[in-house]
Amino acid sequence: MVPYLLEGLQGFLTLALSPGLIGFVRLLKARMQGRRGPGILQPYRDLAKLLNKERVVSTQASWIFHAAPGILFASTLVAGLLVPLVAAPLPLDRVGDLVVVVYLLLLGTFFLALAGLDTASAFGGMGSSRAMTIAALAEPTIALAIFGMAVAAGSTNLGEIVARTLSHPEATLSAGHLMAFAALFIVMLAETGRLPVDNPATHLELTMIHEAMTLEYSGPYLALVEWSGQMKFFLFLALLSNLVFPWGVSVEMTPGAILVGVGALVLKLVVLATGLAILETRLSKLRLFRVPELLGVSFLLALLAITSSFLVR
Amino acid sequence: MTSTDAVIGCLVVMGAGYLGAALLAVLRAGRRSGVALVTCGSVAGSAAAILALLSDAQAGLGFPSPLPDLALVFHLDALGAAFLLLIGLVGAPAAIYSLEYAPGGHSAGGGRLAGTMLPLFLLSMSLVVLAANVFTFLLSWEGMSLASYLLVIDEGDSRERRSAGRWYAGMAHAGFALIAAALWLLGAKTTGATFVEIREAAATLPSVVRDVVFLLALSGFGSKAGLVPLHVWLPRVHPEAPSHVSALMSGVMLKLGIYGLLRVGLDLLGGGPAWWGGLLLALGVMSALGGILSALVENDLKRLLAHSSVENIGIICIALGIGFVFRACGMTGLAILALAAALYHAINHAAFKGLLFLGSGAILQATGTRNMEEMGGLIKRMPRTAALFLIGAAAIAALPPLNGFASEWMIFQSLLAGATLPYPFMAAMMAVAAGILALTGGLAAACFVKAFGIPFLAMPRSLRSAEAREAPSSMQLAMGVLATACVLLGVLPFLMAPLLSNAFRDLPGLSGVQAAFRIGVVMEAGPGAAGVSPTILALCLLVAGALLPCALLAIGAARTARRAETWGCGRATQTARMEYTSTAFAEPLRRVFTDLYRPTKDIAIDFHPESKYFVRSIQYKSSIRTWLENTFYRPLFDLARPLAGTGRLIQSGSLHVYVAYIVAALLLLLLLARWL
Amino acid sequence: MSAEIFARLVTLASSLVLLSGISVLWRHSLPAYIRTFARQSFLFVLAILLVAVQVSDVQLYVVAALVFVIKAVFIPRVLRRVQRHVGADIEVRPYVNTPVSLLLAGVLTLLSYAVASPVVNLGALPTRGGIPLALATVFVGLLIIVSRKSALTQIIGFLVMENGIALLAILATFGVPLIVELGVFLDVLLGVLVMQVFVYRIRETFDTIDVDRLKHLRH
Amino acid sequence: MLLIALLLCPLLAAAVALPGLLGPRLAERTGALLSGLAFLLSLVVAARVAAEGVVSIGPEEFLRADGLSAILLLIVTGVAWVAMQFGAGEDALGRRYLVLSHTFVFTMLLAVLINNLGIMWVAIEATTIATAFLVGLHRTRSALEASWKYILIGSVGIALAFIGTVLSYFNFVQRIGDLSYALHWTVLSRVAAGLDPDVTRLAFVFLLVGYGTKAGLAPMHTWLPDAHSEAPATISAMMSGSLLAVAFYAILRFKVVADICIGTSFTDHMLILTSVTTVAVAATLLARQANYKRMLAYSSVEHMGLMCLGSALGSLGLVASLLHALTHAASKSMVFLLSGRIRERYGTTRIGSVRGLLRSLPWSGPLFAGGVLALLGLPPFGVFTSEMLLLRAGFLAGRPFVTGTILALLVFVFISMLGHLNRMLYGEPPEKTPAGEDPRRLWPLAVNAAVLLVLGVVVPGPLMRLLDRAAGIVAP
Repeated sequence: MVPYLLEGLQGFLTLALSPGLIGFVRLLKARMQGRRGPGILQPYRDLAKLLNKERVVSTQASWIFHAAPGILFASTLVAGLLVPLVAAPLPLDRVGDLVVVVYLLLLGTFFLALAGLDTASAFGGMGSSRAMTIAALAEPTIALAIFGMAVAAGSTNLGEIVARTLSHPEATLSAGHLMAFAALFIVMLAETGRLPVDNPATHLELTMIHEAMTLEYSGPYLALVEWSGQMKFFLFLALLSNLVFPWGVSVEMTPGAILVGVGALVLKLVVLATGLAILETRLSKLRLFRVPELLGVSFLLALLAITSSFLVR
Repeated sequence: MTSTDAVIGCLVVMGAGYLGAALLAVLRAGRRSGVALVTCGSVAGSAAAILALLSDAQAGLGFPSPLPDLALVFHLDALGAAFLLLIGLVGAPAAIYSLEYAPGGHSAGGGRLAGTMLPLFLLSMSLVVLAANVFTFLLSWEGMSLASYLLVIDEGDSRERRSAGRWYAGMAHAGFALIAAALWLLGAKTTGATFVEIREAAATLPSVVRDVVFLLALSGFGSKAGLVPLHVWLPRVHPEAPSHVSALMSGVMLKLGIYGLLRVGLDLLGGGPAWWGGLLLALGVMSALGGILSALVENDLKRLLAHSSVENIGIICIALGIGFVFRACGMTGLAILALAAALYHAINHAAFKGLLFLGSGAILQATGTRNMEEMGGLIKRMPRTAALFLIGAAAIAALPPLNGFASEWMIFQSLLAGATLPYPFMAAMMAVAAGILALTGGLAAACFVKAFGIPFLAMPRSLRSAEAREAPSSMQLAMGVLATACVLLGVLPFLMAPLLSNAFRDLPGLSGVQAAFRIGVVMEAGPGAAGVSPTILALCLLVAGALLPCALLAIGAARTARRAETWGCGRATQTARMEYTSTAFAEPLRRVFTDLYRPTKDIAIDFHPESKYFVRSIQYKSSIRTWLENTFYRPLFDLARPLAGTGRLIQSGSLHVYVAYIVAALLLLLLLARWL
Repeated sequence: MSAEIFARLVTLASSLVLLSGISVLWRHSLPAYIRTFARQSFLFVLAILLVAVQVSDVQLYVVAALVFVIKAVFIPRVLRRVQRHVGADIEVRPYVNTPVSLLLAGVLTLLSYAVASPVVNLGALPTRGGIPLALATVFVGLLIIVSRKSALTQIIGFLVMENGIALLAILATFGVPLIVELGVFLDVLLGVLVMQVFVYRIRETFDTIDVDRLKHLRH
Repeated sequence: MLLIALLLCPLLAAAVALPGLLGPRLAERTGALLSGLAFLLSLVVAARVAAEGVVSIGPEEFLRADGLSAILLLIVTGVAWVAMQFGAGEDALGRRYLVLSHTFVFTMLLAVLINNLGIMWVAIEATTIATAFLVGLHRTRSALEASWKYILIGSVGIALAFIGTVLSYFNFVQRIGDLSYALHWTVLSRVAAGLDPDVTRLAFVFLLVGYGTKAGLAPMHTWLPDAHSEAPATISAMMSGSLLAVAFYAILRFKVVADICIGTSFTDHMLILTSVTTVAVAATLLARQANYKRMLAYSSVEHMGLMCLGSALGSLGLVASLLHALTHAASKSMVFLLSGRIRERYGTTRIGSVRGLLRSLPWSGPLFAGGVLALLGLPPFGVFTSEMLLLRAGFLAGRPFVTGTILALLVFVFISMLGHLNRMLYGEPPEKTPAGEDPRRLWPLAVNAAVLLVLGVVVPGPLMRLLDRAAGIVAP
């Protein structure tokens, strides 16, 4: 298959599946809380509605406010092209590795935080400050997780990591591997603003982190920001599933294998999403200054993962 | 004309340019021509460096002197050329910038002293890199300190500037003494104390002497580079200097400390035991974390940038430390990878830190203040400066397409390669270092969101920043040059390939070694290891960014926009007091790292006389004096004060005591004479 | 005169010079100091004459005459004029009271024997017995300067030390070359004249000659 | 003939200044002219010594100029000429000042040129007497106190040196017999191998303490800050610049004899012990100093300690210490002369009450700052070169710990002196101090500045030959 068609598929999948995934998680949480909840396609309808609404821009805003949604969306989309959703050594494998993916997402958060500050509202400032704090505290865990996987695979390239785990399936049962997964899971909760760290559904100014930064956006800008958030959530789950349990990711580029890859991806995402939904219904939001302890736990888990992989080597 | 003559020609042009500019400034002749001379001097210097790197020209210049120890001998080798390029990279824009830089109303380009000292400062830095014997190195090193000291002091008289001057002079001279001791001790066995002789004699030195020399050099050069225990002068001095000089000091002078470490550690001593690298790594990690934590809670923009320089020097030293460890373990391929990463980050830091300091200078000139709490909304008044400052902020926060990311990625790869070290404990430490490096990267991103957001975005917090005017064109040109450098170094890393791969070819033990990395369109850290291509990545981002508005238009997204007041829960008007300040922005992180900051807090509540429940005013004052100063420097000063007191007892004024001293001295010496 | 008698006489003369030096430590009144110094100079002249006779060297006679004129006659008169003009006759309480001073003088003499031992057992000099005593006189002179407070007494102390050194020169080398001897006398004379001018000035400005008051210049 | 002419110049200048011969203004100018002539003559002598090694006259080389004394000649006459020329326009200090200052120069020249060690002692004692009145010239209470302390400590110290001279003579007479020119240095150094080691050791101790008092080495330095801060600027410039060096020259002369007799280890240990104490004492006293003239005096003590250290570090060390004598003389005399100008303008020597020096004295201020920076050993000036050479010699002579301690003390001195200097230079000058000055009166200092800047970058060939000859004498 022409390599760039594959990248096109990756891009399409990231764009198409992410709102659905969020819709599925919301549906599951509603059902668990005894509500009917809107359908899986509700996020698509919201995006379509927003795209056609009029943009309301604050008088204080500068060009940063206008550019931030674009940069956020573009960087998340490019990250999507790099993450091995369906096939392992992607054509763009030598362009960006795991570190690039993480830092692309950080680029998006950076500009979103700036946009939050731009509108001179207290909530925007608060959101940016808290978002950047959590992003900063999550970095060390991500680095250690990447370090652990890269030491095992010999390089930080996503293709090699997937190929390594595929060729040595017994490695996944080692304690280090599982601890790395747990650490990355906690980081995913922090980065994408899921429940124990930040309540995605709330509009209560004092508690929201991600929501506060995007308070001033409306119309197509809000659509782009929401979509990027959903894509980021989708990518994190995809990373979690494909790097730690890479079965189903097609190694040879035949159309059949690709279809199997898509199926495996959807299956893994559904499993992870249900786990997440169960977790979110049971947990309540942590106070902001307890979040560093949570991230500290994840850092410790990642560190144990690495030291065990060293000492056992 | 062989390449050697070309290099010497360029060097002569460089020297002539700087000296000519200094002369013009002394005679108060045309300032424009002075700046032009300095710029062409810097360009000539960089040209010489590039020529020396590309061709293996061994350009040497020696002035014979009757006493071999005091001869002035210069020699440009690959390592020196790399740093000479760095000086030229920041020197030219700084000179252009100084043309119209005149904050606080005093004459543009500073007085006569500042005019002469800037070219001499650049010249002495270039000579440090060219020096080939101990005397020349020490002469140009102390000349550099003196020139920068005068530039700081001449900026105008204020209490902080004088105390900053004293801090700087004291630490610089103490550092100089340590370096002098190290180098003279190193050159003790040789006749002319030239680097060539030292290199041969170094192997025969006993290992104790080699360790002592390394520790002396580490503390001497570390104090100049701003490594943690000796960095305290840096945040006090850099903000006081004129902004283009702060850019030079932070961007270039700190790197000469790194150059010194490389020159003594790897070149003259030819590498040493692994604990050298381990110590350097530990200091680097502490500097990185300490630097960024202090930068986060800083409200003075230039002081924030100075703290961030400490952080970046820490990151460079992490890479340097791993390089030393690899060198000690004989893994020379990986050693060159780590050292190249350090050099690459040094050059990148010179570019973006120079840009940020020049930007802060433009703000200082426009708003007359360095305190971020009084800035705000400058992006509307100074759009071009804002855009350039944003590029610098994004680069320093290591965001992908720019140069900060490229060098930080290489450092992460060298840390990763460190995992293959024979010592398991050292390998585990690599992981911890990677974690702390990432934490520093995250905190840097948060810090520079604040450093860009508070001054430039939202509403102006003071009258002056409301009426700020855009920086003059020469300053914008200077910033533009550095900004393009940031982008090019990031997006087209293969520009740096020739520099990075053969900058270390002259070091003993590392010459002719196949470097573990290959930088083409794709940057690969060693055979089979990870590869990244910032060029294609930037292309993808551009394409995605460009396609987006077309896609929106294609699917008929709404195009109308309406300006409205920022939503404020229905209150009447939006004022500047409602927006987030820099203290507020850093408050969550301050709370997270309280045990490191240990802020002092005192609250004064003024109750209404009638009842305790009505409060007239609450005064809350909190200050952070980094714990390091209290634990390390405070006792040092308390110890020095009584020591100075003993002097007063000796000179008590009584003649009888004085004559008694003579008699006592006579008797003591007579006793000694019997037994010596 | 046989070498034996000469050696014993020279040692006797030197010990008398030392004793008169020590008596300065014992007395308290300024005129007494001046008289003691005059007597010490006279004894020193006798010592020089002894050596001159033994060595029959014309230069020594010239030196003896010079010492007599300058040190035994002229300087005491100058000091007496200064003392009368200044009017201070009782030495203010010294730092070190008399018994301790005498004890110190004894210790210093023992010390000078220890110091001078290489000089004494070097040559078969008939006058080697007097050398440690001359050195002791020097140390006693220093002790006077350190322990006494009045400026005039300090000049006396300096002159006692000077006598000690001159005696050492005579005993050890039977007199340094004449030109050097003349230079030394010129220096001592000028030195004393300068010092007594300063004593007058100190009396005018500080209206006391107690050096203990001169403590304004410190640190 | 040359040497006699050289000696006659200051004598003539002193004679001319006697009352009744010439008017005060004319006497002053001829004095300055004659000291200029003396400087030229000493340049000629130095050139001939660099070429031939020794210039001497009189029986058994009565007046003798070799490498060592040629350098001292340059220092004494150079500093004297600059001081006289600079002082010419000063407030008329009177005839006594002229006579005594020229006699002072004569005695220093005699001490350096004479071969007879006894007469050298007499000459150095004569300098004490000549300068006693000069220190007390200002007739203030503190000037009187300073001069009394100076004359007494000076005379006591020098007397001890005479004991040393006598013991050397005794040593010579006992071991070699009474030659006619026994006290001549050339004769003494020729037969030094045959002298008795114990007596030589004893003599060297007395000489070190004696001449050390005049050279300002600790703990005999106590008179120096009082005398140098109370004396008129030209006199303290000459005392700090050349008198201390001449006294140190005397110690070097006897060190040569002692080294031949008992080897260098004894004298080196003595000199190192004294130098470390000297620099330590100067460092502690410089820390909290309130008077800028006393600060400069303590800096002289510190630099004498460095010179003393240099002489104990072999031949390269001696080259460093003599080069240090030259550069220290140039910078210290310039700074003391300018401190006279500052005291005249501000009326006080307190560092606290001198502010805004750069504004009120636009020419002397920067020169003063440059001079003090030179004294601190900063690069473009000669003191940096000599200090680096000193460090080089220190490590070459295998004494890393001593050199390390001295380096640490120098940093301590650097920090305190720079703090004092900055307090004086910056800020607003007090209202009533007039601003601005006529630079033409500062022209003599151009010589000092030239010497400092030239030596800062390169040591010229002929000077280097002279230094090598001198080093050859002291440490063959």
